[in-house]
Amino acid sequence: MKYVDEFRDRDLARTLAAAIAVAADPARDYNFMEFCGGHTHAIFRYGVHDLVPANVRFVHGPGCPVCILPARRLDDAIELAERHGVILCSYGDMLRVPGTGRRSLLKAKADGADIRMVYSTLDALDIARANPGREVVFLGIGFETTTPPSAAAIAQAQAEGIANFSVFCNHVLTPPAIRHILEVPEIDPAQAARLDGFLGPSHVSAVIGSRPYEFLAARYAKPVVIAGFEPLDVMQSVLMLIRQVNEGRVEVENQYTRVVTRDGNRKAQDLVARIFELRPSFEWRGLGSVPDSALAIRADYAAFDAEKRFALSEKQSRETKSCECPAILRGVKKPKDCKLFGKACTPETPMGACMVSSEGACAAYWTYRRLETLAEMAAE
Amino acid sequence: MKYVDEFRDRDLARTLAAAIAVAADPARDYNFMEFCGGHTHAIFRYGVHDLVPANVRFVHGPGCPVCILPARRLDDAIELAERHGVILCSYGDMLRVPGTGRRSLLKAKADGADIRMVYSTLDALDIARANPGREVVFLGIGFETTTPPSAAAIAQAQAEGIANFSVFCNHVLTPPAIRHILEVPEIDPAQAARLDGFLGPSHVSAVIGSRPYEFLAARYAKPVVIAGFEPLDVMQSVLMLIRQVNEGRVEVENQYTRVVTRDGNRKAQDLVARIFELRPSFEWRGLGSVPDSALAIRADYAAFDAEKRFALSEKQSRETKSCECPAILRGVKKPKDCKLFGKACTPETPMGACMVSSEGACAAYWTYRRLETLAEMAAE
Amino acid sequence: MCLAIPALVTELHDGAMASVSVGGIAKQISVALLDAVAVGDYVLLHVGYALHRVSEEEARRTLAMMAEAGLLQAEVAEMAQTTGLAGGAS
Amino acid sequence: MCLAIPALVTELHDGAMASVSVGGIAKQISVALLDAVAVGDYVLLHVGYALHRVSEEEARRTLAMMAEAGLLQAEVAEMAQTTGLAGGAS
Amino acid sequence: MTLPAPDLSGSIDMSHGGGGRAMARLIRDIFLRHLANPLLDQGHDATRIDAGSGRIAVTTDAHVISPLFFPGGDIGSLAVHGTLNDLAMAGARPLALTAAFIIEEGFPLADLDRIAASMGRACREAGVPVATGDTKVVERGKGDGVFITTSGVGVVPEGVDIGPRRLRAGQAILLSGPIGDHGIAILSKRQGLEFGTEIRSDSAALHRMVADMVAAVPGIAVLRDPTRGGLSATLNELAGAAGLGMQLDERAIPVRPEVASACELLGLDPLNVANEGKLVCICEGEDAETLLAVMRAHVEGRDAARIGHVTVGPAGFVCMTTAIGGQRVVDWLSGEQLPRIC
Amino acid sequence: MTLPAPDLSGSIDMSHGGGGRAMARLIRDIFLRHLANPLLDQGHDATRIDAGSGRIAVTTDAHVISPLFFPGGDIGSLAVHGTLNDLAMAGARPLALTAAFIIEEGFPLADLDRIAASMGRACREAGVPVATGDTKVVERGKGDGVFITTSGVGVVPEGVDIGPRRLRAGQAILLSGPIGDHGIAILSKRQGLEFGTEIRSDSAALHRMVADMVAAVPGIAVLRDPTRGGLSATLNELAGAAGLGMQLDERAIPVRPEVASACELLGLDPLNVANEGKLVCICEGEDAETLLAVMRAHVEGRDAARIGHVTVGPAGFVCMTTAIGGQRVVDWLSGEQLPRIC
Ligand code: SF4
Ligand code: SF4
Ligand SMILES: [Mg+2]
Ligand SMILES: [Mg+2]
Ligand SMILES: [Mg+2]
Ligand SMILES: [Mg+2]
Ligand SMILES: [Mg+2]
Ligand SMILES: [Mg+2]
Ligand SMILES: [Mg+2]
Ligand SMILES: [Mg+2]
Ligand SMILES: [Mg+2]
Ligand SMILES: [Mg+2]
Repeated sequence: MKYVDEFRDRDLARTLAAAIAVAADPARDYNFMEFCGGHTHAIFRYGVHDLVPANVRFVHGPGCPVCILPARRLDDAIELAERHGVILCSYGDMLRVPGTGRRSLLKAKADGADIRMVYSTLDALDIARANPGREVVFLGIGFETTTPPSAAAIAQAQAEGIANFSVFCNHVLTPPAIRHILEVPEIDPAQAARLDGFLGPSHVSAVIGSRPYEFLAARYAKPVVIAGFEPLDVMQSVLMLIRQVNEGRVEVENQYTRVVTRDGNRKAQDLVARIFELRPSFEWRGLGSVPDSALAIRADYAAFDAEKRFALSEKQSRETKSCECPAILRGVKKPKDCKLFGKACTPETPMGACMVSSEGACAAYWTYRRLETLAEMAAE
Repeated sequence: MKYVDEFRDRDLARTLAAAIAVAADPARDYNFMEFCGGHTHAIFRYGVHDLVPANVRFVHGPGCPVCILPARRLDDAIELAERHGVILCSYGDMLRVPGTGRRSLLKAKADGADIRMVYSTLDALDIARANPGREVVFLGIGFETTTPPSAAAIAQAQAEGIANFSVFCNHVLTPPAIRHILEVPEIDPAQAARLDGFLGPSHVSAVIGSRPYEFLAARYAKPVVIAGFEPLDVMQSVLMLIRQVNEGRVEVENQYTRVVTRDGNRKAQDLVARIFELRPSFEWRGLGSVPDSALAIRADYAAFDAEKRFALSEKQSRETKSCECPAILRGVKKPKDCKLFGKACTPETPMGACMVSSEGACAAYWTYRRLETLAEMAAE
Repeated sequence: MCLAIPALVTELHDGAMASVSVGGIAKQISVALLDAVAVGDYVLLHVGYALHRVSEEEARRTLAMMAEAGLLQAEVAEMAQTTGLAGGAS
Repeated sequence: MCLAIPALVTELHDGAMASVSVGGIAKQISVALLDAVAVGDYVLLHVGYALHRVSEEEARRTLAMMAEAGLLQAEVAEMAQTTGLAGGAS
Repeated sequence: MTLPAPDLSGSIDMSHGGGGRAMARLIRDIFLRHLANPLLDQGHDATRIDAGSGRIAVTTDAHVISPLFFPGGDIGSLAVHGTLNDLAMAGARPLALTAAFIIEEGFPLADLDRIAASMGRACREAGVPVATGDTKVVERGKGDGVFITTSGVGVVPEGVDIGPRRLRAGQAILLSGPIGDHGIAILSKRQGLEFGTEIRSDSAALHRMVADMVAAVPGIAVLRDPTRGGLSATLNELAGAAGLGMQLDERAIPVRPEVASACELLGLDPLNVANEGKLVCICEGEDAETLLAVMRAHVEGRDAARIGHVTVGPAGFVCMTTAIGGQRVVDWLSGEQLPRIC
Repeated sequence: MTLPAPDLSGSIDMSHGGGGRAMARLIRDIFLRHLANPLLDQGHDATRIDAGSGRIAVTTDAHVISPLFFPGGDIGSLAVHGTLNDLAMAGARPLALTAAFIIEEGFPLADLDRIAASMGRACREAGVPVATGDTKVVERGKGDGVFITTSGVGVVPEGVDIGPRRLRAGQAILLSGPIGDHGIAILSKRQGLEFGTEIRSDSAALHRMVADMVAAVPGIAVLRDPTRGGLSATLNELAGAAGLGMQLDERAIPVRPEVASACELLGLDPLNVANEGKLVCICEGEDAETLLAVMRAHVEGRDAARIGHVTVGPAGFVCMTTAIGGQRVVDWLSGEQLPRIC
């Protein structure tokens, strides 16, 4: 597969591994946060760990829109399907995530709610067209990558007059989340100091460009490399970060030049700006309330806003007790630091979103590396 | 089972058979019409034929509310379920009856219509209570016996304010049908002369009493015996008819005295009169348009009248071609006179209602006596 | 037509409902179409409704007449009068 | 996050739709988020929408840099300039 | 094998059918727990059985009953009994069963547990194991709680040769007990037809009684269990296959009074109503009393009766002398059995 | 057996499952017409089979696939292949199948006919008959077109002893061809996931290839078909049962490019995707080349490959060297396989 297979080549991986081994200074540690779950997934699925020296460490960030959605929003989605009787369309990723009382959309569906997995907002629009007598709500989740397709669907619904379609908007923004990790001292005062650089989100930057991450270098003096999601992309980006650190440079570099430019996709940005506006603040699992970190549907498009169309009840939503997802999402703990990992919490009985999302750190450790993790836990 | 088993006793049957054999004059024929399918069923299921001399013949009348319902009314019922999307409740008897193009309620159900079999109008009311968001239509069929339960359901729906319940009324009356057979010359001029007497409907008379049949004796000089439905009741009634004929009496006698009185059930009659009124005329399969022979729901109860609540389309309804049901229902042909009998038409592939209703003459000949029937057909 | 069956009333309930035994089978039916139904009555049950009471005495008489079917001429006439029927023409 | 994959545009349709080939798999997608998509372009496909064009030349350059990872110091700087990025502080 | 009691508070969802660990756990916690036996414990999709030598018999039946639980049984015991009986009707000694479950999303685990427990009990009582199984889950609205398909394998003893070809005019038709119990028990639990009186299904395994019958009279011509379609379907099928007639005596056919009453109430003919623990045996007239005695020695055949005989003709027709002494044809049930008012 | 072509213009209704004549006709017109063979023609609910002597194997699988028709097969051929393969995986020579149908009210007769025809074809090609069957009809909304449960009986040749107990460290793990074709073919026809490109299911009967493999190397330790849950489920199940580990090489595992692309598109791991015409064979290292040669001589095993080996530990874990040379655990699929965006 063009632009994929080449970036999984074993010989090139060896070359990069050798270069990293040479570049990495054995006298120090390199702690790089991969903001994105996509990077986490690639690192684990391909065993990138095994090709970098032990002093090059990956710190997993909050870049999984499934993981950071708080239980309350999921409970709201279930309420839409169960109490308001809508057809709730969701990407497959959300179906197994536990809300309050570990109840997921999949369980709500088994109990009779009309919940449909879609691959695209295009399919959700088709469902709305095919069921004019029913309310169809699309559960919008995702970062800047996934937001334009939601915006396009709302624009299309308005153009066609699809009156039974709306979006329950949970779209969030990456730069404010990264800033929050570095800036808000109560999160973890030592964290900012510990991080030596960032692997920047590549598909987010396909839309917003690399420019929005320049503040990281400029204001927080953290090197950034916008990194592709294939394993060789990750390795090359690691090499680029090591070199920045070694050379004392602090720049936003772009490894993923085949897709990312500094400006991104202006057309998509404009569409998003037309349909959505900033929420003053939004609750992130792990990060708490983060100002200016999420989008809401503009008043002009209120007819397509599920939060305006349906009265959502007050809830006593609760995350699962003693789940360490919040700390893991901030990068201050690892899955092995959660005493539920591999015991009460497995992908079949997930206690937190980090275990259920394929991009979650706990799921990655479980699926691809639980041997080492369980051994470390036993040793501690 | 009390009042049932005693009336199926083999020894008493022998006694009655002997008395009939003695009473029947071998020099003449006795042609008795059993108006009711219930009698037809009892005669065949118990082999009453075999216990009476060959010159005592049973002529099957139109007393099967399933058989006489024309295709048009059934097509209307299917339209209610399919086009108007109602929950159509029907007694089991109607489900297999072919309408136009041999399409039945069962086929409409297989094709997705919401058609439910009920045992009682009480169940149809329960369905209406349980589905307040749906329209529930009860397909009312039957003679005077089955009409009071429909009336009671409408009265109950009104009292309770069950606004989503209505009745598609096809209730018909027995005396006008019998009169029609005897009176309307174009039906069959010879028919009236040929009939030597009537086995009168017993369960109809439980409601309306025996009085409404007195015109038969008084005006048409036909002996009548109101006859119970158990095989011994039928045999005793035959004996009573033979004796009337032999003695030249023309009376309305009552064999079924354990239930039937001259006046019947006044309370039921009053309720029926409150809810229903005469239709000027009604189409009967076989008899054509018969004046004053059916009931409609009074204007006071129009809210419960499916014919008023739902616009039924004009249709090109058609009975199955070359089905002899019409002539069989008038008593002028027998199933063996239909060339489809046992060939194209069997209970699995019924071409006419007489084959599908358990009370239909064709079904009775097929189910219980097709050996003799097929032999006769082959001989002719 | 009109499948109907004798049922023994075993209990009366609100809303003109009753429990009956149909040859040992318990069933809930409506007695709204009959006045003054009492426990112990036999009623004729049709599509969930009691249509009429069943007379034990008449049933006995009918069976007796069947048993003596050969000798019955006189009794037929008598029966007709008793029930106030037989208002024939002839 | 954000599973996305390179897709070759094989046909353009009305309503800003296009046929693409994803490694030999034909799929209908929306190109409403991109201007002037042409048959033969590679685009990055995410949840049914093309998000950005994929640059063949840049891909080749990236692979070449990987192959020479050991010698790359100079080129990294050059690459940063070419793409107009690397506006770092430091 | 003592496993800890699993958590049965949840309900089935699609993951239970996905082929992953959730399914493996479901099988361990419910099916293996109740059905454990050395054959099933081989842990294979296909299980080896030592059949010794001889002819083997195989059978299969899908069970789709509603309601799933009914007086006298449930879909689990029924699925075991039905398949054991089909093997027995071939004169076979059952060796093993297989069970495939199709479960609807949302089905309560506790109900599934109850059903599997009932299957396990029925298997132990019968002395026949479930040798292998399969589990599928379908979306809500694409199933009806649970469907169970059981198949069976058995060995046919030497000298036993049962089948409609063996029918001859003059043979006696025996019935192992009263008919209609199962069908009426099921109907009595259907919405709108409820009875207050409990009529119990006759669901039972007949293979032990059949083993004794076959031992006593190896030359039995036909054994058949009159299930769906009732006695009338079974006899019509046999008469049709053999090109012979049958003559029954209505008064000789046992029907429980409550079942007869329920049939009157609903306008059904007991001859068309399903049974799940009865058999029809056709044998030479001289063997009839021997076989009746063998049957009556078993609780399942306590009320066995001779109900008629095979006739030369009319070919393919089953005739019956009615209660009052008339004659009628006994036909197959037409279509589904529907309660009626006329 | 040449019956006149029946009328297939209608659709199934409840009467087709009522046990009466309509059902008998349905069976004659559709199932007997396509599946006729001497065993089925015995006309018994349970069918006798001459097994000769030796050990027999039984298996069962419920098939609930949607869509019913897919590139490379349909539920009918799949039901035959799946059960034949389960027998073959026990090293057994299949003797006979049984088939139980659960059909939804409203299902088109023509589709049923097509499915039965496909079963008949698959049976003839395989040389294995359907020995007996069963048909049930469920109400609309209580089924999903048609479900087919097939069971199978086979004879295990002397000297063959296949099972996870026979696993030993050092044994070679062979795979008969590229993985994921079936699961992706099915997904590609699901609403909202359609591909324009036709990916064909690999559904195929493997018993002939297995017979040759068993003849060449009677000491094969394990055969297993990686169906639901994919290769990862099969290997994890084996590793868990044997208390051993496994080490795979990702680059040695064949995956068709289109299947790989579809997996990328939907966020699936090909190791978790179902196959219906593939087998995993575990054998002594010295037998690996012999078995690969035997497999490659069959069209079903043309692309057979050695993909890894059994290790002492970590017990119950399947590990894999990744494409780039790293290490990962290969886990079971969690829950149902869902396409994802992240
Ligand atoms: S292992 Fe489970 S409970 Fe622990 S942090 Fe991860 S998701 Fe939460
Ligand atoms: S046999 Fe069939 S076609 Fe002929 S009259 Fe009777 S119902 Fe009509
Ligand atoms: Mg199996
Ligand atoms: Mg059976
Ligand atoms: Mg299986
Ligand atoms: Mg259902
Ligand atoms: Mg059977
Ligand atoms: Mg069977
Ligand atoms: Mg299988
Ligand atoms: Mg069967
Ligand atoms: Mg369905
Ligand atoms: Mg298998």
